[in-house]
Amino acid sequence: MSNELGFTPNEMMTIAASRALKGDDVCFVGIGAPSAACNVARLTHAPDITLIYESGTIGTAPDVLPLSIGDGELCDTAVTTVSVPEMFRYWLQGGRISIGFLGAAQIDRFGNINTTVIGDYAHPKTRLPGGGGAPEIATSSKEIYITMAQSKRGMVEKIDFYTSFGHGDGGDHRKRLGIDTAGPTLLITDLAIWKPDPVTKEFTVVSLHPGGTREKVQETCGWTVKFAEEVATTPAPTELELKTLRDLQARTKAAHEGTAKGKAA
Amino acid sequence: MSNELGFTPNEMMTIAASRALKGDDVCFVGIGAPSAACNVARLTHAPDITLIYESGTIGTAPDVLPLSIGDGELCDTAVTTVSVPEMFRYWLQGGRISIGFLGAAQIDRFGNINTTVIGDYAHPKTRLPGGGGAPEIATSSKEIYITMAQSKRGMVEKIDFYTSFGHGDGGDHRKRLGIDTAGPTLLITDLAIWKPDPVTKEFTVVSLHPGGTREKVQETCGWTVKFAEEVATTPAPTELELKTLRDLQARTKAAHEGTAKGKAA
Amino acid sequence: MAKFLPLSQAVADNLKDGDAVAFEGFTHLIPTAAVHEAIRQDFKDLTLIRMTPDLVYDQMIGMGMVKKLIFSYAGNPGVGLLRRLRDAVENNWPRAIELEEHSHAAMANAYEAGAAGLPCAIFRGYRGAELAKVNPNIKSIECPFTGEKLAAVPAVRPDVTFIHAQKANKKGDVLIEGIIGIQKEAVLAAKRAVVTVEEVVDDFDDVHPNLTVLPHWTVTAISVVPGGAHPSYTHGYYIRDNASYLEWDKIAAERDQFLAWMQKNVMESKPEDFAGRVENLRDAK
Amino acid sequence: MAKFLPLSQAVADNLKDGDAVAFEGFTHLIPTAAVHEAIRQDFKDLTLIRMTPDLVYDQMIGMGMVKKLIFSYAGNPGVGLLRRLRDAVENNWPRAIELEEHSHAAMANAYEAGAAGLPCAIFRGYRGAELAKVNPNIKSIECPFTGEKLAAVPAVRPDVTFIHAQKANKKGDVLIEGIIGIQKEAVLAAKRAVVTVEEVVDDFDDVHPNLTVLPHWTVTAISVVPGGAHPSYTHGYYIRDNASYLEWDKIAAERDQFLAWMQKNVMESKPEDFAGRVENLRDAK
Repeated sequence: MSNELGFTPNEMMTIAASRALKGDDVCFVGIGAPSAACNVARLTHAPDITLIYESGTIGTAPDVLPLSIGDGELCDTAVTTVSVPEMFRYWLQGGRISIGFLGAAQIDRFGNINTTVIGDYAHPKTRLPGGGGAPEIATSSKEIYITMAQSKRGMVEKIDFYTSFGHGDGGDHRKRLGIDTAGPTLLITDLAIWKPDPVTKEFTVVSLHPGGTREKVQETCGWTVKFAEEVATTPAPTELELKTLRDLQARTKAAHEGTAKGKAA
Repeated sequence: MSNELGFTPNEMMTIAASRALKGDDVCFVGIGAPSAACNVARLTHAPDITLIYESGTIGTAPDVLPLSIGDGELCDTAVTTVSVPEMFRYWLQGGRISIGFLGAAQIDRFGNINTTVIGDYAHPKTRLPGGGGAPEIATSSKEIYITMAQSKRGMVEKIDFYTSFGHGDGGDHRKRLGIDTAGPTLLITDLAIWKPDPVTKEFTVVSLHPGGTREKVQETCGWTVKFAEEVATTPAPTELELKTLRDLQARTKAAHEGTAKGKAA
Repeated sequence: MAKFLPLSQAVADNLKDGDAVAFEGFTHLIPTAAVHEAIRQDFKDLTLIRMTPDLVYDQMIGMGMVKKLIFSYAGNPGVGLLRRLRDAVENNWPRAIELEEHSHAAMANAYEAGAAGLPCAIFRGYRGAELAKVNPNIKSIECPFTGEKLAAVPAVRPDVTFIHAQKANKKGDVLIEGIIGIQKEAVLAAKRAVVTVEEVVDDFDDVHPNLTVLPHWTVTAISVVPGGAHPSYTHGYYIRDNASYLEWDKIAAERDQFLAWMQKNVMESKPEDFAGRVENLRDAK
Repeated sequence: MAKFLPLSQAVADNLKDGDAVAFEGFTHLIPTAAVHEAIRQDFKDLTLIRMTPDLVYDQMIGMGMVKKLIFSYAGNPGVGLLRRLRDAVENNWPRAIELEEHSHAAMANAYEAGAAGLPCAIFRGYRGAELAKVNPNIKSIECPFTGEKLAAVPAVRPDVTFIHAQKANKKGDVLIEGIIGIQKEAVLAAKRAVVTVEEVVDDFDDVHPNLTVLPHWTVTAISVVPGGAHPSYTHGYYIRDNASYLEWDKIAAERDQFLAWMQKNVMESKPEDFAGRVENLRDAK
């Protein structure tokens, strides 16, 4: 599972993402890598972080990662659980979310995200699940962090559908649409940490993970990658970070697969 | 307190109003006479009636009449207590109220109500409390019942301010404004029962209370009163009705005045 | 006024071919038993409404009951895509299906507006998002005070909503607790509402006044179906059967396999079977 | 992030001359202690916001602190009129006061829109009602789907909201139960929020997940003031002092009598006095 470095690129991605979160952040958490990163942050350097899942659970502290955004564990450990309309009206639209954490099926260099269709909308090659909460998370959260494993299929020159608006065509495109939140400010992949150029808003590699190289980053990305003038090296996961993530994932795996199965779905 | 008939005009008014309510009604209850009438109905012939107070208490069954619309008793005995925005959005505007029960400072022959000002709005002779829930109760409830003691000051040719819309200028005025609820269908005073004329919508006396006469009704009303072709006599309160109302009021008086008083408001 | 009915009758009385119907549940309390009963009664040309259509919607779509889907996230939550939905959208199998697609914020606001008796909902949404270009039911209004352009969507008003809840009392009041999702709004927005419950208790005297209770006069019919949310869960009764969600991905992958599974587990099954399906899941809480 | 502060400091830190301020409470949980502290600190030119201004608003108006009142029902609930408000409106004593008057439905929707971060609220309201003619902040929009004309009002966004609640935990999360009114919306709509509570407990582990809890990061300051809602009540702690409401009608009838009462019971008093005022009201529940 882990490479010669003692950890996998996916583990590095999740841990690098967790480090970006602070104790006073209020995070709107998507399922998958975002959920793992947020909970690693909570279990290591940011115990006071507020995690919100769109099912209505506010200030939740799950012992295992939820399979869905509405697992019972989230409610059991939450400060309070509200209705879904309230979640989207008072908490997201109300401007109370500091970090919206999203994944993506397709992303472009300006952090625009597609999770709707591959191909044409009316006659898609692949029908994906759709946007869910993402279109409004992307514009109502103060900032957006994105995490995804790199691939030419996922990081593309032009996305097939604008499910969630990032920086549009770059520059001041958000501002021109009247959107006053910062949008995507961080992209963390399995190989690197990317930040938008202050002017063009194009995602630029600012740090390479241990084992990540400029070549690997370019090979797994569909556009010509820009690198910052100084590219740092992401510190390797600490023993505590790695143990926390692995313990969390082991508990999660046991919980999900161990569920005594009924006879029918 | 009671006259030679063994009951007061106010008691007759409250009891006549209570009789108009049915077990499957969902009543939005104002404070004062409406509250007493609704609870007498609940304690006599309509035990299953649903009483709603605008403080958010749904399906409440108070043992004493609340002094305000938000007394603790209302919540203690309610099926559920919701927020005030929910009350006005899901329950009133949502069309779930069968009877809105209102009082009035001034009323005209078409059931238009003023509880805002006596005199000019900008420079009033008397500043009244205002509409509260009434403007939307009057148009969102399926029907409106009004109860008030008769007086020339209260029943006027022209009200000083249209706090709540009744039948406007009469006829199809509601329909012309796009209001599809029935509006005031019943006015119960201390002297008579009034119903709107089917065509003109002018309130017309259909029943005189015992001891009430056409002359008394006209003397205490600011417009020329119309009487129905056949004017009935309101059945006198039964022993059970009178006892229920008086017991309720005695419990209420004891509860409100008996409250151990603090040193300051 | 809520009537207590066997599920088969509650479904037969309240669902019709061509209805716009919501079987709501936000991961928690998904009314699976009601969906299975609807499948057995073989309704046609339904417009299905739900924020998060998951495997029960995949099942109805795969059985050819669905003309149109109004939704905001169509996935097997935490697992992946819905394979029967994909087959319908990409290959018109077993029939073509029309999609009206929204965001969660839009759907939540549309249900809220439905419950509130309004014709539409307004919210700050869809800014820069392409759905507004492909869905003619996404419009906008201008705030008359600030001039800000806000998104508008029509209220959702189902002909009938089905939900699952923890319990009813004998009068027919219904209690929902835990992740309450959009259920209250879905019931109040609908013309008719059918609720399956785990159990019926004498009264709600021990229920806190601020919990989510639907008064009996807001509910059309109640059916007692223990385990009726499986493989979803009922907070306080049994936990989510995550393994079944993982397994569904394989069952739904092939048409024949899907049909065989439906025959065995739905067509030849009945509401009473749900109790057994959650027996091993009751240890939690 | 909630700071625990003495009430005098919480008020001094969060209220300023000229602020738009809501002291909310719908009969239940009226933040009387916070109002009295604001009176002692003698703020000026306040815009007061509240659905149901009652005797505490009468007091601030009578003390000349208020420039404008935004409201929907200004009465002594169950008793009658507010005599100090009348004197201000009818006779400009002690100063003229501007009124922005709405219906309850409008105010409730306006707070809801404030909490939801919207610039305005829409609802089916004011049809045939004359308030729409005298209040320029009542406008309308047309539903883009049905063409129906709906009322629109600007969102309420107070500079600061004060509420009273049952309790806080040590982190500063706040629990409100019983008649919850408009308090959650009033807090979330405001730039700053100050909460007085009956007590502080270690944690909310025994609190049902669906109750109304304001997380600590939505609250600016918390002050412990037992009895702080008197003569209103705190569900689970003490009952409403109905007699005090009846008595207020007499106190407020005359200017001199009012001023003397204020001097004795407010100016020469302090937050700690509230505990004693509810001692005899604690028998209930």
